[in-house]
Amino acid sequence: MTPVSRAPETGTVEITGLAKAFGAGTVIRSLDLKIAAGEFVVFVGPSGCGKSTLLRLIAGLERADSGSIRISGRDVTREHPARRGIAMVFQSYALYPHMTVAENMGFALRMQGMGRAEIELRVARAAETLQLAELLERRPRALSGGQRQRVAIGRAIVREPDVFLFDEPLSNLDAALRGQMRVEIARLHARLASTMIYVTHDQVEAMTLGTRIVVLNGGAIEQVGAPLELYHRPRNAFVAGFIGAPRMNLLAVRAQHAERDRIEVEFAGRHIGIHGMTSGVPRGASLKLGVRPEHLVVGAGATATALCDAQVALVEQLGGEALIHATAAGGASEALVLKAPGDTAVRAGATIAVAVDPLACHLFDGSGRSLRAS
Amino acid sequence: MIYANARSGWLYLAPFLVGLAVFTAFPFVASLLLSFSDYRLQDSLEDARYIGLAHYVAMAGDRTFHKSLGVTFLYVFVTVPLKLATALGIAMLLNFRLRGIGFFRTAFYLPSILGGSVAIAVVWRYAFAGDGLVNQAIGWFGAGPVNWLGEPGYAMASVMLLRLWQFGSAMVIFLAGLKGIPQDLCEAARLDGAGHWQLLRRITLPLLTPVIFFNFVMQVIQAFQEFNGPYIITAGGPLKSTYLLPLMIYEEAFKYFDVGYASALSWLLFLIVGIFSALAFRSSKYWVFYSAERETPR
Amino acid sequence: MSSRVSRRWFLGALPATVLARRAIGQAPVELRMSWWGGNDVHGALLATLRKFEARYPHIRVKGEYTGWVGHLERLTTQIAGRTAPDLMQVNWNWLVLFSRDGRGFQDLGTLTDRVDLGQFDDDALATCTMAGRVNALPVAMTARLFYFNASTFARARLTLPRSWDELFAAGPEFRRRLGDGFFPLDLIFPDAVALCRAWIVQRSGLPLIDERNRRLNASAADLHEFAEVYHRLVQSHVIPTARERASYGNVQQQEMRPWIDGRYAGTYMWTSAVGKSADTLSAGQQVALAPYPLRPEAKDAGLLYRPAMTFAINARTAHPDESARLLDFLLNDPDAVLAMGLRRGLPASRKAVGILRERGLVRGLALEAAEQIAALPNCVRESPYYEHARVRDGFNDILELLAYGRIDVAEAGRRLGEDIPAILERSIRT
Amino acid sequence: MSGTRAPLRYLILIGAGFVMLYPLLWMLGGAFKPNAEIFQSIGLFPAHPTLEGFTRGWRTGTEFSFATYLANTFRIVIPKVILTVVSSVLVAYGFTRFNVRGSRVLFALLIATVLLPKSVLLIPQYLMFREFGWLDTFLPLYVPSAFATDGFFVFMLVQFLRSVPPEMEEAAVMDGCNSFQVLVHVVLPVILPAVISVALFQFMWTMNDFLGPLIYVSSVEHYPAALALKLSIDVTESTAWNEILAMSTIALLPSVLVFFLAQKYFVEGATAGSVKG
Repeated sequence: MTPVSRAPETGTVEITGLAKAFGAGTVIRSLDLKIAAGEFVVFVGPSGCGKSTLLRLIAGLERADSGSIRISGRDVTREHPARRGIAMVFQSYALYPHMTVAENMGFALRMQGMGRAEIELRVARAAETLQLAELLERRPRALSGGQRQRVAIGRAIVREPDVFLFDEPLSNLDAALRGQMRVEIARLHARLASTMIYVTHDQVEAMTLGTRIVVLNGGAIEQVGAPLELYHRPRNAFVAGFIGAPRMNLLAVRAQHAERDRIEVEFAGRHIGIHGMTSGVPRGASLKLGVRPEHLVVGAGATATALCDAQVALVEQLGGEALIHATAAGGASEALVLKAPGDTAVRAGATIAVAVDPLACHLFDGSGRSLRAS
Repeated sequence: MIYANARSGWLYLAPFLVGLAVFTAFPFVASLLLSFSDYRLQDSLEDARYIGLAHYVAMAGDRTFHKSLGVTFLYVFVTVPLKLATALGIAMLLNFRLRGIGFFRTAFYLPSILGGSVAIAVVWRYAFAGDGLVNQAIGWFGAGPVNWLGEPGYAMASVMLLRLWQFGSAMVIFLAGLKGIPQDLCEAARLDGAGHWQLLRRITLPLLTPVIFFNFVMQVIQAFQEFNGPYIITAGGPLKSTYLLPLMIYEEAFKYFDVGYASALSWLLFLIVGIFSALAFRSSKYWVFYSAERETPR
Repeated sequence: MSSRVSRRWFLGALPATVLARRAIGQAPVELRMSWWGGNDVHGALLATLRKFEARYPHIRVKGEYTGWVGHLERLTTQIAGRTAPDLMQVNWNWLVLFSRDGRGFQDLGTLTDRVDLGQFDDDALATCTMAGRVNALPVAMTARLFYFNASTFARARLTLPRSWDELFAAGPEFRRRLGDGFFPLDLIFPDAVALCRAWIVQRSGLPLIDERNRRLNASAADLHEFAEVYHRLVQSHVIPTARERASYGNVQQQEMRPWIDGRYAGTYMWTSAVGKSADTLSAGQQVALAPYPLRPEAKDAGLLYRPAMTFAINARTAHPDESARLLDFLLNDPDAVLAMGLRRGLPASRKAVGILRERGLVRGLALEAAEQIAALPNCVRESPYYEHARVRDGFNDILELLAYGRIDVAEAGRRLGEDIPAILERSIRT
Repeated sequence: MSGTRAPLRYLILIGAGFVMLYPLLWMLGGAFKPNAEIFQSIGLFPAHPTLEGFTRGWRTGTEFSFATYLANTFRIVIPKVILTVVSSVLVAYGFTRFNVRGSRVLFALLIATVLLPKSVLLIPQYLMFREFGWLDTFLPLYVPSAFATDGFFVFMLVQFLRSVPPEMEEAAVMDGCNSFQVLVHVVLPVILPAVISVALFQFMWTMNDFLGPLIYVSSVEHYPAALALKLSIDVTESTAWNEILAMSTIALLPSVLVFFLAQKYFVEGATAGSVKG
């Protein structure tokens, strides 16, 4: 399916001052977001953070209390879902059980009053791209989870919407199928070059699929940015902890002194200097030192500075790499997770020296804000 | 999903509102007023004399009414649970693709088709007469003949058995409910190693609660309004042991022509069944699971 | 849609009626008539209506008939809604319900030019007169008499009982000679109440119900005897126990196996209804009328002599004359009388009896019954309230309690003295 | 079906089936017995079978054949079933899919209409329909059903509508349906077993309704079968029970047929595969 040439604004999404409250439930507090045409934006965040509600607001399945939504340059805030130029793939596929795959996929076009011949053409084309050609006459009951998901996607493709909406589409699939479908969706985006908004709680999907990621928490945007930007330059402890698996270690440290862009902190009796930080941190302030497991090294590395000794509690062997769960010695006794090569000799019960690459360190103040100089 | 715009909501409810105003309101109000007046069927409606709560006071002293109320409660508390259990049990059995399942499903449903038809009278009397079918059957098991229709206790049993015999309607509703449960839910549970019993307890029953609740409330209401069984088979006898309240109400109105008293009895029955239904609805919050109740405007 | 039969009838009758109506030039009249009955009665009355329409071409009569089940419900609803038919078949005890003041139905006394009241003897007319107005005409008079299964009595080598003592004696004889399952008489509670009433009235010579004072014309001793008679009937094996009788369910006597095969060998039944019981007896068995038992120096036979059923004209009918003409036709016209025959018992109209007698149709049980009634002392006219549903059920309930041993004879006598007057108080409205 | 389970299941079904059907088989047998034999022999099979019950029963003791009465029954049943299904579905949809202010009170009123026994409403209803001028017509028997006056059916459909998974309807909205199109294209097919049950029950109950026609239909040529069946039951005449059983069997056939045909909707899973988890 070759990408269709479109007017410049087609596929753009502009949200301004959007707010929505369900009595005591999830609340979207005055949210602003701009999505350019062709982007693959992923809404990610813990459950209950409002990411599905935001998607449903864009879809029109929820009505905003205030603020506006513009799609392809048109204000659709009060518009019926079908007239917003969007299509949605549901978490539970939501296929019509009494219709065949072909009827499911063609239903929306039938509602628009399109001719039978053209519907059949577009359905056949979509089925081709999703390897559903021989399943067209079957009922959903006779399909596997993966096939059903592809029919749900086919149903969206056929409508050639300006924007695709995905509501955690892979959460019901088993791990292997999920990986395969992730690749298919990425390839779909590449081929259609349509704007896609994708909701997931799985940050691996977020990192692999998203051109940009919107991290949501408590109905507000924590940070918006490219995957690697969020990985390397989290604006606060929440984003730092959410992006990257396994989670970033956050160690309680005390600030010693700060010069221009370098802050020296004390952890388990040792002093570590961290560059690229803003100044203005009072002495003795308690901060959080953020280090990703993959940036911790057992023993001493060339560029690493010693951090602390640690008592190993458990080693998780993942084949290509291993996760070492240890507890820092010295006063703090905080939990530490290190990522080590698969063939590491470290065994549970041993005491290891832990070193860290200072350039890969993050510092967060008491309220969780990153101290990195932007 | 729930649509927010009430306007088209009123449109969908319109038939009911018209029906309420045009066809239901007057008879309901009229019968309520009649329950406070002395009106005999042979007089014209204008001669109805207002007598306040006299009928309701008279009930306190009416021995036949006490007997009838007691017998009605016994009838309801025995037949409703038994009928629901049988209907659900057989519905579960019939929910599989077995060869000849269509025949069995029809066989179990046929009796409830008879409803109040006159054929039941002949069939049931023949079945429960002194030398009838049932006594023959229990004879094979060596038990002596039972005086089903002559002994007060057994007469009630035969009337109850008629209601149980007609569990087909409740069964059909359960079948329809079972069809509502998505097959893959059961498949998923079975994959998790759910045995027949866990499947029933964890998946089927919870998802069936809306239908179970409906059947329960409707069976209670219908049991309280049971008329055909006692009217046709035992005429309320012997010794008023099967004189269910609806039968007494019918006789007060059309045999003794005392429409006022019949109306009062009916509104008391209305109150009793109303309380039962209210309790059932109130309790439903704790055990009935509705999967469609998500709030979505449009 | 209407089947072959009715179409032929319609085509056949059309030319005649259209011509006739134009000829006489009277305005066409549509009458509605309601009755209940079985298939035979429906057939007879429908044929009669067609003959009436042929006789009076300007009148069409629409029959609105049902079985007994449900008829009262419909009629009362129609009366309450002022949509009752012009001519109605009415039970004798309904007159006191629908026409206490005599105005519930048309006063036939004002229509004597259309309907010949002279054919009915005075006490028959008296039973249908309310507050001086003749509200209805009896189709036939009836009374409860003793009928027995002659074949079973022959097997027992017993003559039919001729007195109360012979009746009581027949019980033990039946058990000894034929076995426990055999009884000379079969009574359901209403029959038993009627029999016990006859026993009391034969001594008192008064109607059991004193309508004006809303009490019973019976002393405490009488009422004790009332219960005692029933008790003796059961104890001496004359009638089956209530439990055994009820084991057959709420079923009519003529459909009960023990009656059909002759084990229950007698009944105290209305002359107008005994036919159905006689018909269902299995082959070779025969019903015979027994002499009416009378207590020594009985003042009256206590016969419960009253109309089997009556016809009345709607008080608000738009066509009183035509309705009266139809009423007279039904009871006095040869065509109608021959069509109905003895189905409803011996007709009350002397002319009708004459018509049937000429053709030798007055025979069998109907004739014997009429002769027996004529020969008996029969001056007591029981109050219609005796057959009021609540009064009747009052008596039945007390006998049932006695039959099931919930109360003894003495208590039953006391209950009769208390409960029945209370019911009369509640039911009789001035 | 695992090996051991099937025979056991069949055993229970056959046993229970026999108990359920035996009285009906006796009734069928009775229809072929001469009248006298019905109360003599208690066997299932007629000693000397005869079609007298059917032939004389069909002719009935009236001017019309049983065909007339069956036709009348259908003139009442067909409109009543259609009107009931349509109005009940619309009203139930209104109750479950819209938050209308005061709908809880209305729903309570709906349930209330089911609670009061019919016998007491008969007189006031009769007087009301007299004012409408509908007496001796079929109108009072089916017109009210067009306004969801049978609360039982609305309540039943409400329960079924409440257990339909919401995602499907949301998908239909996304596909451009307004609320009515969602009802027709998505909701109805899914709750079809329930809708079929409504039609089935209303068909059955209307076939057996005696009191309604008794009061509202006075001319014999308009009698439905339920009324015609009791035409010959009388006090002063012996009843031809074999004719009644024969005609009851015939009156029963349409209901049996409808149920047997409707079964298809109770077999294959209507909502299977639509929603996962």
